[in-house]
Amino acid sequence: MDFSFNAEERAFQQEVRDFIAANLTPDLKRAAALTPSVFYEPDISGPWHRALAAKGWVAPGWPVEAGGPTWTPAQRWIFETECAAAGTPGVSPMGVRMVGPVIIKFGTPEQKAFYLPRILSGEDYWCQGYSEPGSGSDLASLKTRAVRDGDEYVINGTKIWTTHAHYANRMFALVRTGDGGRKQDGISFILIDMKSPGITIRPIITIGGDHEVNQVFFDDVRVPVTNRIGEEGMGWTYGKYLLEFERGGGITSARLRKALGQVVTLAGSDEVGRPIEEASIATRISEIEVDIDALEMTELRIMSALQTGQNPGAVSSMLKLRNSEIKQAITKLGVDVIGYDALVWQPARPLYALNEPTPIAEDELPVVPEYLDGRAYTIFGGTSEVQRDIMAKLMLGL
Amino acid sequence: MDFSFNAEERAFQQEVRDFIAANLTPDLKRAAALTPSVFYEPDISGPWHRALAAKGWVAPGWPVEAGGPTWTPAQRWIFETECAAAGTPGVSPMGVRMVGPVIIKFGTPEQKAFYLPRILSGEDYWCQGYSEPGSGSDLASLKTRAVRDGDEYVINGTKIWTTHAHYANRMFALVRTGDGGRKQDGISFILIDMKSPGITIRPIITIGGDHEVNQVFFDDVRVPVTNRIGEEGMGWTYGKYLLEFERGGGITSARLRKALGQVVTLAGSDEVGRPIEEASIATRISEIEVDIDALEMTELRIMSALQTGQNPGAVSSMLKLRNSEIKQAITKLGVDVIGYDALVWQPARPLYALNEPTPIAEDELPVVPEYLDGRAYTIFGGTSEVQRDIMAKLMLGL
Amino acid sequence: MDLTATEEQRLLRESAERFVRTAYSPDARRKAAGQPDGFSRAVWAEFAELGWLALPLPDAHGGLGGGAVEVGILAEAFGSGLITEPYLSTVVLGAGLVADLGTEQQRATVLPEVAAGRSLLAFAHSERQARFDLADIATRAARDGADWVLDGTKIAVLDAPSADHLIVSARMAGDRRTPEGIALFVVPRQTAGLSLTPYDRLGGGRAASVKLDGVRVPDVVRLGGSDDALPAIERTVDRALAALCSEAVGMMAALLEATAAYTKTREQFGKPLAFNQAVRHRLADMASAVEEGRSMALRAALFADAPHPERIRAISGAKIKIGRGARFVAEQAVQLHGGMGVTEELEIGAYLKRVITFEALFGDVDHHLRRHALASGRLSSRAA
Amino acid sequence: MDLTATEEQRLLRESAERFVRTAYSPDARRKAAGQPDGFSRAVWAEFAELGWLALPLPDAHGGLGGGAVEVGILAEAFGSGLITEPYLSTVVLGAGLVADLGTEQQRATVLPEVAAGRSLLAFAHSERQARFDLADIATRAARDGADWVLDGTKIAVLDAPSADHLIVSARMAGDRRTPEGIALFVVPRQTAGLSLTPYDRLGGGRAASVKLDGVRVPDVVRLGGSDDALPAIERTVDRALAALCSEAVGMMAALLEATAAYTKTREQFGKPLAFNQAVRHRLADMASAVEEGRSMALRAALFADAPHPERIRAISGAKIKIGRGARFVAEQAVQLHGGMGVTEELEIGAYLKRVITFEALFGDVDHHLRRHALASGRLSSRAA
Repeated sequence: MDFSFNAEERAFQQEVRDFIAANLTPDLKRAAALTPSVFYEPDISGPWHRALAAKGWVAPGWPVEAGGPTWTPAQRWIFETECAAAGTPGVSPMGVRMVGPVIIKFGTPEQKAFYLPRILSGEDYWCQGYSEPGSGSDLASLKTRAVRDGDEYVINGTKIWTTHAHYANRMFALVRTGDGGRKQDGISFILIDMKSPGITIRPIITIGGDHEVNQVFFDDVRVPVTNRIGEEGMGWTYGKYLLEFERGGGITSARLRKALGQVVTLAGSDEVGRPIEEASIATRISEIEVDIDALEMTELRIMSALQTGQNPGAVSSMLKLRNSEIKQAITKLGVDVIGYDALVWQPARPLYALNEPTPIAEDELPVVPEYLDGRAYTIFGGTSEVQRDIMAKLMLGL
Repeated sequence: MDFSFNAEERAFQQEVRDFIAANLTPDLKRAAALTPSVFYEPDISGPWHRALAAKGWVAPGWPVEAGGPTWTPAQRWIFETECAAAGTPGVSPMGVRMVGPVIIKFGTPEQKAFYLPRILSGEDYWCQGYSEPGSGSDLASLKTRAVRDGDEYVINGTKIWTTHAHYANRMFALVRTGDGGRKQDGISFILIDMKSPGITIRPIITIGGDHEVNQVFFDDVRVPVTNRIGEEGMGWTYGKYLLEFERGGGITSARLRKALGQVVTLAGSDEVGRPIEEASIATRISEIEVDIDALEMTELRIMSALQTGQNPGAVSSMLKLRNSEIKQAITKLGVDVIGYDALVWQPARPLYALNEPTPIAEDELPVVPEYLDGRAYTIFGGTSEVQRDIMAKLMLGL
Repeated sequence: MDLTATEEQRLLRESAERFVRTAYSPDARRKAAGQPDGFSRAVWAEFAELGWLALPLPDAHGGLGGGAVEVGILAEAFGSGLITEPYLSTVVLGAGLVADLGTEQQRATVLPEVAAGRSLLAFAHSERQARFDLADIATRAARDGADWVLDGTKIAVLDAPSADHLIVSARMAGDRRTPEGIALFVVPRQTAGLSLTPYDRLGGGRAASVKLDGVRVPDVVRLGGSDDALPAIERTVDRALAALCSEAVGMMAALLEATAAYTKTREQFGKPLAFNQAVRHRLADMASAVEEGRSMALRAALFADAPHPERIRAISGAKIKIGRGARFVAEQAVQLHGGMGVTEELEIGAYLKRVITFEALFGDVDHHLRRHALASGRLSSRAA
Repeated sequence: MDLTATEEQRLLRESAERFVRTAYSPDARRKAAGQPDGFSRAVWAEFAELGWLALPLPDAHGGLGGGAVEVGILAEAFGSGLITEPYLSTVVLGAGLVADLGTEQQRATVLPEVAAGRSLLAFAHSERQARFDLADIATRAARDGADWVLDGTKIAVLDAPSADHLIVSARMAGDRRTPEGIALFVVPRQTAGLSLTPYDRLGGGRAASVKLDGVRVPDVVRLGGSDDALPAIERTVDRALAALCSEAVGMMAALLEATAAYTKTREQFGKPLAFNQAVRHRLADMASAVEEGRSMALRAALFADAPHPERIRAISGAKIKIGRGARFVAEQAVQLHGGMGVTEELEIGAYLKRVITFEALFGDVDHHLRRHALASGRLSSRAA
């Protein structure tokens, strides 16, 4: 057992740091820090995406022939950790981390040739059409229907919780192309051009005041059959593959550590009225830090297992659950730390574009919206209740 | 709304205090304080029972014609509260609070005439034969069988968790006298002389080191049919009536306050190494105290509703749940307060009869056993899980 | 001993609940939230009409002489409807301070105006460096001839933008945290040197930071002519806390009701959400928190005028219990509403925001735990 | 970076797990618990045979030079079987102190005897007034010619009744809590003036209070001839904490396994207990606590010899996380076993008792939260 990085890994770490120093501008860093929502706006994530793409680093999970950087699990861990510590924006996951792997695994050569470079370059911005108003955690009950008409599907229905649909030029969606059998059958995985006639987008404002998600309506939207991934009716298989990617093996402890660090800064700054000297705040910080340490060690144990070709076991639900709980504990602590300043509600978005002076310090502005938006962490991507169901099944055989 | 007691109530309060001063001997008080188990040994509860009986106060819930003291709900609250604050032992509930009300409501005139005076006087000591090894929370699945043979039932089977079976001369039991229909049907309520041939008692030692409960075996035990309460096969009805008594309308906040007071004393005594000056201990005490205040106010609201003839609603499961949780929080705090002294395991019982010196102060002796035995509070009388099921159903209609 | 409501209390509850249910709507509240006042003057006039503004004021000055229990009954209904009108600022805090500490002349001037709905007040007390310590006042009041000159900065002044007068605390003597030497001045909002930075308040309503830059006022506006206003401030803030606790219980009950109803109808995997035992148990704990919260809010009201330390233990105890309970209920209400709970499309989030506000006002759970332990003599002020 | 076990570590784990599974039984442990030693000398001899007593000792003195990770592997297996043998007292604490602070001569005298299973040690350090403060030592060591005379009282001396030597801390200089001026003396248990009040330890094993009444020892038994032993004590206690954390993880894993198995087979209302979602979710949280505990125990082991403050943050962090987690897992294991969980008839309660012992040893969760916050520079020693 060895807790230190070897010479190659340290060299890579330095390379990442150099890259960040060269590409993370102060404006970008400030904008990232002032983002309370779960996802970053394209005008922040975009420049960062392009810088990574230029370096060949934008798609860590992809095979080399598709444009991935062939990192070891340790390198990936180093990269994520350094980015988090430096406070870089995150890259929009819908292209690189979600639809990308599906196209790589199940797409036709034509689909790969067309879509993958556009994902890498950032030319395409994707959104995900999975959830529907009636479905929630029970995704397979989806009702949006695609009816074959010659070389096209005609799509009718609606999707909800569509992150950044208002920015995206493409959507990957699960739609119903057949009936009968289990509800998981008869679902197809379709790529949709968001400029297609018949698509309307209704913004949904979160309780944090952000416009991240939308409801998308399809009214006789025509999509070429060639935009289907894989076989008709097999979409559930592809969609599940993607969900595995979405849930599993994340490296989240470093982002949590960064977020906690921001609260520690709030609590300890020279501004008057900041409560780091209160024992109850100091020990709450320690409690959360210990939770992050435990999550980090678990991630490192998984990383080591992957690195040596072992199976890390069924822990991805646990990682998701703990990450969401710790994130919420951090945002809650943030609200408590700023005391009366939590009363100040600033409705303008994005916060980093705010030019007027506010009654509270700039670094306090995202605290309450982050807490509020952060309630979603235990809901989206499978609620905590669903995660516990899965953990009982996969970790304990119950 | 009025939070103070009226003149009559204050006079009664004084009468209770005078009674306690006259009857609670220092030995009795010490023995009660050194009892870590859930129930008091008969050599402690007995003298107290007899003193109460002499005063006509032993059976508060009973109608006056059966020997009850005709107290108002407020008087009952005052009595329980004063006893708790003074640290009196509790009276064994199996006679007065459990089988007594059943006999009063469903017994024959002969049964009433025979049993009730013996309960009041303390001549009879009762135990409860409900649970069986296979039944647990699912009481109605009980299997102990009583087969009619002339004027007698012949009983075979086994009961478990029988508190003080080794002291009792009588048991009230639910036994199966018929099959078919719902499992609740075919159960009868039988009174059994514990000296009957064929009864054997196996002690079960709790993790706190106490002998409170037992397994009782019935091997062709013959009981006169006249010992049946009410109709054959209707025992479930009578048994449920008793459970309502057992669960509902308890006045437990005063006992919790007394228990917390003992921990506060431990934490604040002049003995070295006691941690009252630690902020984390002081605030934990406050947290528990606030929980007790909330429970007390809830009990008082219920008491006021009863007093004015209103329906207090379906809150008895909530009271049971909160009482058990608070009790466990107190015992846990006690263990933390005594620090290294928690390592000292004293196996002798009863603790108040211990004559040899121990490595720790006498008032620390029951702390760890109380914590351990106290795990039973969220299990017996319906687990917390069952209580929450009931709350969701009765309080919220779920 | 009788904790059931009197006939008058029952009628008050019914009328308050009816008002919230029929005359007040989320839409109206949202519309008011966009206005500079953050509330509706028309609703305020109705409050005056219904006698609610006079409710806790002394009989001698146009009041109805109600106590903390009656205010709590109103506040619980206000909470259930997320009322944004400045009842706390004007009636409980503002008028409360004047009634508690004011001279006969001051009371006669201010209180009938409040009762009639013609005067709005705000309490400008908190300062940034103080966090939740009521005695920590750095704003100075310097004597200049017959006048006082006030200098300092106040934060979190609820409803200041709409107030006709601010009641400003300032230090005549002593160092930052000295209990003695604090005075209260009733200052017209338009006074020269007094400037506001107004803002929307989380969960509805408005507030402001207030800068006092050489604000000159005559001695006659000093409440009770007192140089020792802290005890009155503490008493009044404790009454405000009791009212806030009842308001929070109203929010908790509304959230519980909405969430229980939602889990009965919303289906997942072909079954209502409430089919899941984990959901039912969560709701059981929420129901328990509501019952316990109601008990503690009642305790706070009954002890609101009790002597120290019983008063402090009841008030801080309620703030602890309801602070924890309200956060739990509101967060779980969001959680059990799933995605919809995290959007502005339901009212659930509005309640959560108001709960956050409740928690911060006049001290969070940690603050009141320390205050409770101190009042109980189990914590030295050094260790706190 | 590689946190997977090496081949040697894997073999060690397998042999330890096999030993606990096959050569050690609850019955044997219960029998040993009634003996004055509280453990089995035969088992101890096997430990020596297997090389486990030599495992962490330096190569130069008959040891195998293993580190905290290897000790953790052993300790986890010991925890899963509730081993009562005095491994912590003799090998980790006793021999650890000698190896850390002893002179070459002292190491050569003591360590090979320990490795061979011929010498048992106990660490007599804690005092009642100290609570968990390692620097708070009132026992005095007074010079008298060539000797030292020790006076004081020690509590919670684990395995003292069976120890051949006690390693006693005493103060040569300074006031009660002064970090400097503490020395360690290796004192034969039979020395005149040294008296034990032995007792059964909660969860198994034995311990004693130790009274030192004019205990006279030569200077040669003073470890390292040092008058500044506190840093070595802190290092050694941190290694002991790392081992204890691994032991607790072994207990947690055993409880999880037993409870999951029980809920699959035990039926209520015609269904296995695990049919209840509330039960499954509880077990999911228990599984999470075990995984997190295992991660933190590994972190503690990996940082056991790291410099301050990283070492303290890792060790105290593990004690916090595993302290909370073990209590949760043990209490819920009892709860989910229902009535049977509260009796001596199952082993569940024995684990709960050992968990309580684990929590108390060398500082509870509160203590380590303060220590962690202090080491992180976020809490002043005044506020702690």
